[in-house]
Amino acid sequence: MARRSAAVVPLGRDAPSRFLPWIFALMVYLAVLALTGVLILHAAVERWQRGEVDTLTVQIMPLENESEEARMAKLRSLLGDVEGVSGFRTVAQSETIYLIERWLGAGNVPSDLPLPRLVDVDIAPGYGLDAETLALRLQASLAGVTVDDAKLWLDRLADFGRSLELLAVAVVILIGLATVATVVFTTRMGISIHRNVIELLHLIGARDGYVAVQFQRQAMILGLRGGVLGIIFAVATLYGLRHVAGRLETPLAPDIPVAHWAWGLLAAVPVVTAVIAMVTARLTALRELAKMP
Amino acid sequence: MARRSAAVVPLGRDAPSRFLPWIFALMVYLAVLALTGVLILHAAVERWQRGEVDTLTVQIMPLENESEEARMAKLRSLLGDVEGVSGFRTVAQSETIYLIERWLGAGNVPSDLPLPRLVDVDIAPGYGLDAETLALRLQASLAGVTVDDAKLWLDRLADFGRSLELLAVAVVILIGLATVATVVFTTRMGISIHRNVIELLHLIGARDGYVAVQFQRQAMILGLRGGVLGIIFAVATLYGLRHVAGRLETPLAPDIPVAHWAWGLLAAVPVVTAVIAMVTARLTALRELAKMP
Amino acid sequence: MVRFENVGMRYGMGPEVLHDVTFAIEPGEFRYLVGPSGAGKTSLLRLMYLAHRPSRGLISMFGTDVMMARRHELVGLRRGIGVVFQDYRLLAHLSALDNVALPLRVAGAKEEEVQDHVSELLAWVGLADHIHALPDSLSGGQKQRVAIARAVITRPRLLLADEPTGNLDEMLGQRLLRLFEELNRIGTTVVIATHNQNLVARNPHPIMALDSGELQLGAAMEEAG
Amino acid sequence: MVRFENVGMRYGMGPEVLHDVTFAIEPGEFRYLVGPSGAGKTSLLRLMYLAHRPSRGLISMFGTDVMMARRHELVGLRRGIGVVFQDYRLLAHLSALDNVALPLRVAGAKEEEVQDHVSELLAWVGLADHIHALPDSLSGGQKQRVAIARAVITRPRLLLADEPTGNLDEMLGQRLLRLFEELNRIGTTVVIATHNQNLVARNPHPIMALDSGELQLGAAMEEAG
Ligand SMILES: Nc1ncnc2c1ncn2[C@@H]1O[C@H](COP(=O)(O)OP(=O)(O)OP(=O)(O)O)[C@@H](O)[C@H]1O
Ligand SMILES: Nc1ncnc2c1ncn2[C@@H]1O[C@H](COP(=O)(O)OP(=O)(O)OP(=O)(O)O)[C@@H](O)[C@H]1O
Ligand SMILES: [Mg+2]
Ligand SMILES: [Mg+2]
Repeated sequence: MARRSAAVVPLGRDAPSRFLPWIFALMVYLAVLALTGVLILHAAVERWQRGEVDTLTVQIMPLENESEEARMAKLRSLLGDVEGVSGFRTVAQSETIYLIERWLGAGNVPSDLPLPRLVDVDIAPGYGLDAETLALRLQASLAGVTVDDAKLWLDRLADFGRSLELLAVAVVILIGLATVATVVFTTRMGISIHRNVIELLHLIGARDGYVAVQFQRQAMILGLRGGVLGIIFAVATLYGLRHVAGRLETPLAPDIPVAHWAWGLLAAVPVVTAVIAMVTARLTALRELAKMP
Repeated sequence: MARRSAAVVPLGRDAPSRFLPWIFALMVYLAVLALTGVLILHAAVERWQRGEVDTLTVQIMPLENESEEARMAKLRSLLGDVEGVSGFRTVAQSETIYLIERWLGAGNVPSDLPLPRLVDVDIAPGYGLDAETLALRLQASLAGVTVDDAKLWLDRLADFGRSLELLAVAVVILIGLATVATVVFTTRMGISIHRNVIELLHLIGARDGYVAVQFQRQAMILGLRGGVLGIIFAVATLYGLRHVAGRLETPLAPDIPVAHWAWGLLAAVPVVTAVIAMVTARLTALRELAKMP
Repeated sequence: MVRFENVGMRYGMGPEVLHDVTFAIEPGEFRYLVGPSGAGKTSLLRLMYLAHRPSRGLISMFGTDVMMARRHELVGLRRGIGVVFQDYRLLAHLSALDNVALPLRVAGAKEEEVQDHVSELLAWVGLADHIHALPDSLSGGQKQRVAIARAVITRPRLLLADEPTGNLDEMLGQRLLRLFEELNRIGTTVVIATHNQNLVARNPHPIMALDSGELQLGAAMEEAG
Repeated sequence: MVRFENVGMRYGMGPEVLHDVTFAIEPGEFRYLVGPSGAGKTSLLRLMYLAHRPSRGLISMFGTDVMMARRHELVGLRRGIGVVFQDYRLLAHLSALDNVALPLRVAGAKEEEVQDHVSELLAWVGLADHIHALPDSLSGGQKQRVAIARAVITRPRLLLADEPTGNLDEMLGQRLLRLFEELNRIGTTVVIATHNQNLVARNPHPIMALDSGELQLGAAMEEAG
């Protein structure tokens, strides 16, 4: 006859507390989504601040003695060789005029103004190609080339992103607190259902520590189970959202793959849940016990 | 001797289910925060799309025969009269040159290029003052004035905002579902603690409807109580965040006061919680009853 | 009143705990149900108070075949039955008064009548000082008396009491048995499952004896007073 | 073994339910505790099994003053006391075996011994077929026997049984009383609160009588066999 169970405590074994891991899972799910959101936003802001974007504008200044067409051809072949350039598009001269009119006023661009030729370059992520690097590469072979990294509006965007990030961090902290509170509340609720168990164990001569250990062990298992469930759902959702985000083709949204330590942070969430559930269970059980002589 | 209680059902009256409103409150709190976030983002994106910002740039084109200084003085006095203008700052000519160099390349701005004078105008919110209106007002009294609304990068920002909004809506839906799931789970948990009550009522000849009504009424009260608590905390938090956001002085963050219907939507949240708790309680009680002959 | 024919009963997928039980109780009868612990007394009562369906056989209560009855008809039948559960089943969050008032309130009785009626009955069973006490603050015998009061408050047509004196002293047991006999006199059919041989000896009534889930009809009728 | 001096007890802010209770029980004694329902029998036992503190007076158990004892000392005292609770207090999620094994496991007994020991005892109280049953699937009397088995499994120095035969038939009641007497013979001090006059009459032992929270010492000692 095998020993059937070491668990003298019904936390998670009876109908009411079988809901606990699901509630934990939901909260972990939300916390992970929120945390990921902040990590993504943070990564985006960092990229914006570093001026890492996915389009740069290359300008070729008109030089005397050199054919513009030849220099454009040279530029195209150079760009084809640069690692990290995924494509480029020559901007029509009329569009260039429109861009300058923003500063000089419509119709105020003198026809003899030496206009640059503009080429929009698409940058593949992951190569760390920024305006400065690209400029250096191109200037080595071609004179009169500058690279504009849209610094001005990127700066404003980064500013905005930073404010947004601050708010988002506040929200993540609130969700984190809510998760902690929910885990604490539901664990306490779970245990208060089993007050009779605590009392009986106490009366038959169980030490406070023994009783607390029984509850905290069960709560830890529930917390871990809920946390892992939550993480699984969260990762599934993130993949879903990434798919949606990918289809939006916004030039500013960064890719979801975040730093490795960030994934580690996410993986820590169920552990944190388990620890909170465990500590709550222990304290709740001990508080119940303290009421008994 | 007064009748002590109509409630034959202990939902919310005994220790375990006294936690229920708090759990509801937490979820409502999160849902409201998330919903508000989306509403704010939505409002921001709308403003960006309409080109409603809090700074506009007024350009005065150099005109022959007219003193630039006199026209600038005129502009300043005009701006002082426009409702919705909260302040302005004349941009130094060196800064203007820097701005144009972005397009022509450093050192490529001919010294005889007729440069406009730029004035950054701060727009107070709530007056609906946009680039077009301001331009019309100014042009009536002053020739050669244009107003730049930074359309270009606002458009890109709005694009980004729209993508962000889509993701945020997805997240709000997920939080909403999580809230619903939590309310359903915890209500069922609360009722499954009281299975014995259901059975006893059944055995002494209570109709299924009578039993269900007792539970659903209690659950509705708990849901409403939790929802209202959650809303109160959420509004308090929003005021806190607004305070923080106000201190960030980001030119792009919109004000928190959202449309009136949006506040109505927020107020509906506790009602929804109450209804979900009520329906869950009813269905759970009826399912328990259905198991009994 | 109550008619069982070849009734078998099992819990879930378990073994049969009652086999081929056949008997009839006429209106106005007063019967004891005796038998060793685990014989099936509570199970038989569960069938009678419609908490469980038989696995086979026919049960008719107040002339209604319970297997054929529709759900709302069962509600009517249950309201005619008062039950003292072996484990009392008091609601822990309700006072003694509210517990006893429950069957009246469930049946939609007027609140004014409820209060006085219930207080009076509680006083009669010796709980005048404990009317507002919660079950957890009552002694074992006090809880049992609340359970008994709840079973009789509606003057049911059929009273089923499962070991109603297990936690009562001799005197109180006698007093409550007189209450049952009083109810019986004014029309209530009574079935009491009990181990208390003193009680049976002092207040003789016909006996149904169960053993290992089988009704020992012969023995029972002999022993009957 | 057990010494009470002028002990008073109240629940919370309520009235005193025990007044000036003074008595002593020597090691190896076997006593009945009798008295009408609500007299305070369970309350007195609660003091003895250290579930409650007296509001005044002195209680010493196994020579230790319980008011002065530190928490870990109380644990030791409790392990020497076996209790049959009036309402059994079985853990609903544990089988009969696990319920009975609980005091052994809590005290850190070896698992191999636990299983055999517990199964044997359960068989002895007539529950060989119900070793793995959960309490909810046991009859009233079967639950009571599990509760009794749990109280005696550790061969406690002091056994406190609160109405241990309320749901048992005469024969089983006698059998379990013999178990208590057996334990008593090998050294366990026994106190049984009961209403069962037959039991007391057939198995005479000294009686402590409680009424309205007061010990009727004179009457008790007279009646004692
Ligand atoms: N809910 C249940 N699930 C499974 N088996 C059960 C259940 N309730 C009772 N039994 C079993 O059915 C048999 C009869 O039980 P029942 O409660 O009817 O006995 P009883 O005559 O009332 O005994 P007692 O005098 O001890 O109360 C017992 O063997 C018991 O173990
Ligand atoms: N938890 C409690 N809170 C408040 N009062 C209580 C509590 N438990 C018991 N009492 C009261 O204390 C008195 C004595 O109760 P106790 O349970 O000791 O009686 P008893 O002798 O065991 O009776 P019985 O034979 O009915 O079990 C009773 O009046 C009871 O109402
Ligand atoms: Mg029974
Ligand atoms: Mg008692």
